[in-house]
Amino acid sequence: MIAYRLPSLGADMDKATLVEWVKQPGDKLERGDVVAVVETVKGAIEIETFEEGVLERHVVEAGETVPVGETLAYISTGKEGAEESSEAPPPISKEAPTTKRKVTPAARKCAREAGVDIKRAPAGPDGVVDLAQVEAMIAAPAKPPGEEAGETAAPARRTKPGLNLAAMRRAIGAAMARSKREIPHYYVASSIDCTVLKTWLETENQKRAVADRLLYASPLIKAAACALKEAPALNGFYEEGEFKPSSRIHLGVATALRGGGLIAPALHDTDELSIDVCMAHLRDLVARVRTGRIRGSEMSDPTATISILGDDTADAVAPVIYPPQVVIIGCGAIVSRPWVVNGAVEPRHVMTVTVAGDHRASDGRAAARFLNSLDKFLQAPEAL
Amino acid sequence: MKDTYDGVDLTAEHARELAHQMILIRRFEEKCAELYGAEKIRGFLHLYIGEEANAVGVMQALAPDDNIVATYREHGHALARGLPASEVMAEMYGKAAGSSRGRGGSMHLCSADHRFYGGFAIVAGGLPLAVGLALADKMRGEDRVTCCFFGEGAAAEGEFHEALNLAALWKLPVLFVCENNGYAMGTALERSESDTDIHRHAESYAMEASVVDGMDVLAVEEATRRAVSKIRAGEGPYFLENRTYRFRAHSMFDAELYRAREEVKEWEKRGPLVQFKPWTIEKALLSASDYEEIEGEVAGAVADAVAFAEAAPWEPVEDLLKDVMTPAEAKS
Amino acid sequence: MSGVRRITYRDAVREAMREAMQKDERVFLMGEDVGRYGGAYACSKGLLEEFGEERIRDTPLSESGFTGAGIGAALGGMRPIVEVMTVNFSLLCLDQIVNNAATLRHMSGGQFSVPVVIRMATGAGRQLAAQHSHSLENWYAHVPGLRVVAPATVEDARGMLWTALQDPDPVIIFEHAVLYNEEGDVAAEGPWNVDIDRAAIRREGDDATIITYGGSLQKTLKAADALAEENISCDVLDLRTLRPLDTERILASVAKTHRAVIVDEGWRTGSLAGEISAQIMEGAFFDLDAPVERVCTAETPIPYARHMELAALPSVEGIAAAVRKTLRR
Amino acid sequence: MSDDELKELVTRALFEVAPDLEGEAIEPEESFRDQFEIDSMDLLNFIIRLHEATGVDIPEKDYSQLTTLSGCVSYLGARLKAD
Repeated sequence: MIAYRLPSLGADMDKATLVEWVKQPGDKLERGDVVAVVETVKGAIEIETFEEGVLERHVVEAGETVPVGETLAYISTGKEGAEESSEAPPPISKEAPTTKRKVTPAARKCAREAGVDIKRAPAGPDGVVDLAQVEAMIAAPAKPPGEEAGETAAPARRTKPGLNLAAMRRAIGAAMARSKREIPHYYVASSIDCTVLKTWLETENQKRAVADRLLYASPLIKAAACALKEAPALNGFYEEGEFKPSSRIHLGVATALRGGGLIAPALHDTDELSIDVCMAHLRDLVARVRTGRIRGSEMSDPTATISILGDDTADAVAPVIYPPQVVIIGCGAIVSRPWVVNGAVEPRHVMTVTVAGDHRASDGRAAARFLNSLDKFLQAPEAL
Repeated sequence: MKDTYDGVDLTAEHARELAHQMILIRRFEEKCAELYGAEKIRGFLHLYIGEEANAVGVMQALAPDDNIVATYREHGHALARGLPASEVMAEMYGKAAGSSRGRGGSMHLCSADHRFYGGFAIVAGGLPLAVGLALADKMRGEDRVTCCFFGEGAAAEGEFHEALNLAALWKLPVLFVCENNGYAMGTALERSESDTDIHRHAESYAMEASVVDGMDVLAVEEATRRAVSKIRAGEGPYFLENRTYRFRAHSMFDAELYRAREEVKEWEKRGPLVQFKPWTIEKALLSASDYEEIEGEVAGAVADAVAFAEAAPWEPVEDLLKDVMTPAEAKS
Repeated sequence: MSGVRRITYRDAVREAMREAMQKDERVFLMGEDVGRYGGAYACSKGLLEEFGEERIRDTPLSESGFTGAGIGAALGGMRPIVEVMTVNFSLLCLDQIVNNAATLRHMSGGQFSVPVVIRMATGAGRQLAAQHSHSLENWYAHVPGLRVVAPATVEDARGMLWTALQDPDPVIIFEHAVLYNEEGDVAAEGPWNVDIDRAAIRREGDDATIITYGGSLQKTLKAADALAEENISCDVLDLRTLRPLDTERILASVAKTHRAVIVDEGWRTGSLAGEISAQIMEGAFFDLDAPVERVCTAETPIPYARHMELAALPSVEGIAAAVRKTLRR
Repeated sequence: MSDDELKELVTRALFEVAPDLEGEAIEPEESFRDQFEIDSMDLLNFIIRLHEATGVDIPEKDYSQLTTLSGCVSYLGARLKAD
């Protein structure tokens, strides 16, 4: 018998409220099975078990709030040290298949793209970790729009999203205050001519069926990720008094929740994604944010964040950095502006991009370098 | 037919043997045509009906130890060489008791005991092989003749030229027997050969050649005996052109658009049995009742062969890869 | 929707040759028994009467001779269709095809062109035993300088010849012997010519990709039908061209389904299936969710007996089992 | 398809995109953006739903006509009659 404890899901997460038990006493557990849904400041998150066995009994009930590490339930694993359980452990067949664990390339790729740790994926009886296993582990993402929403993998788990908006607002407020207090923000902005981007997008979308059309956010995010590569001082975390640059780029996309509240889940290895894959992830991400179904892993490690105000909003935005990140990129609306082109003034579609940086980790020159390469990338959208 | 044939002992017993073999081939093949219709025999089936005198006549002049290389029209040659009718029929059925364990079928009858190296389905494919067999015998000092059968169609193949040249160049003990039945599948001889006198090809390799009436079994035996004695005397290869005719289609798929019915009728009048039977009766070698007796024996043999083939087992699928390569334990 | 006609594969081949000869006087047909006999598979029946002996040329049994002559005539400005009765006999003219037809353009520094089309029947399945049952498409698909196609449908049999004849380079067309009696639809009116560059998806599916060509297409589609009942949906990809392979489409399908089974009547070792499997490994490795499976002919000379021949050849059940294996079912 | 059926279809498509709006009354003349903070991504998902439900292919230049409930109903009604 072992205790199943509330796992930590993020650097600044100290407790959570149990929303719903997915596994009931007596249910069999496989490695990677989702056991419960908990409400955290960042939204409803599914927590899973890495032990195989049977769920004996719940300790914490729905609605209770418990700190990280608190025992939520007991699992009988049938392994040694199970002296409390009376009946004999199920006989483990002598020649337990010691098949070597084999992960298929497709499974590895899927895990990498979804930003989950492949080591957490359960292997099948033949020791093989394939696509199906990884996808099961990731928990069925909300069906892409157009399919019956009701048909998620486990109808029983379809609950009204347990988003407690008030708690959400409080949490964001606390984080912002801490960010403002501790992070010496500096701001560097520049206006970028997005006419090439807009025309490329229009011609591209004409060629595409409705379901494959692109929004400018997708090439913009990809361009930003590529620009971050050329400004490494902006991509990473500031922890225990020092800046730790990140070799990989997981760009968090600030996504507004209706009725207030802001989540910035990450697109993993954003610089390596094609625009189409980026768009697909974006749509999937937004759909899941709307339904409150966000994977634990996505919340925990964006290496930088971008906030896109979108059309008919405001010209510029200087957002607040999400600790422990060291940058947030604010993109204003694309508006028509007089613009000097080879000496003559003509109307161009212009967007104001503001880099809010953490002065402990970088300075204006790094931000300026970022803005210049972002501009460069946005002038050749087809190459992204 | 002539009155006498050099080197051929015209005894009643010999005449009976020739008659028996030709009738066996004829009835055996008629049965095959019937069994093909009943889908017992599948794939290709090339009948020898009309040409029986060639195989029977030539085999008489060969020793049991000589080598035989034949073509896909080989039932007559196999039976005349002594392969049991039951094993040949079982092979036609594809049974494991067949002469090639059911793997070769009608075109690839093989028997090591009879030094019958099989039918070859690629036209002229057997000729270089026969030259090789003769080369081995010559190098090992064996007093053996390799007899290679082929049709006049083979004369147009490159291998025909290359094989004849090698045999002549190295004076190898090969008897080339060209069964010229006038048609290479659907193409008449005059439409495929600039010079339709096939045996004259041999002159360009300084190889002795002669033509023989392929419808007269005794003439064939006579010519073969003369040729074989020259070969055994070390005079090098010999080329025999047997002028003959097949009464049936090239194979079971053939609508015979390429020849007229009358032509077939004409040749049937000169068929090997049509000539041999009255000749032997007139020479008082055989009587009409002898022929009835022979027909009875043959009918029994063919019926036994069919029964044997019907009852014989199929090869087990597990043996699919058996004998692709020589098994390890068999390697000396 | 213009009307369609239902004809046999054999009719399609004949119509294609007839149309080619009507449209281009440089085109002529040469091969064993193509004239009087009407073709070993009756594909040229009636052509001798229409076009005469000059353009429908019966040849002696001299494969190397007349194939070489066909290559020479192409070199000399004609557009010959050489019918080598079956791939089994083509071994006799392999030298002419590989050393002359495939090589001349390159070896002459681009001066000479060999616009010859060589048609061959291929494949086993009719109990013709080892020497008449070969499937050696991969030998020719190995040779740079050749284009190799395998029309698996009546429509392709009708449409590929004209395109092949326009090609300045030698094109080998493999017609599987079991297909001649197959019936299929072709457009009532022309033009009938089809491309010889792209593979075709004959059936859509997401769970696995089955790649095949020529005479194996029908048994592959039957396997896909059987699998559909176990709700396994397969992309069935008909290669159509064996050289050059339409690698792009192969990889696109495998990227979608993550699983690949290749059905090839050649012997497994050194097969076309081996080449395709390597290309998948090179181009779609990260999309593979299971090893690529190959369903090929057992490595033995084709036996005569029916049950042995069937055991040797790729079977519907063998294909289905291979797909299930990729799905670990 | 009648206007009522179209209205039902559009509403269902909207709630599928934004499940947290389920059951809210929709002001037919007011833009979705103002009523429900629908952003461009939601709008795209919404239009894909309309396309799949009605089969009408909606070019990008027509998006502006689909920002209100009544706009959608009249646009789709016209397009369905036309095709």
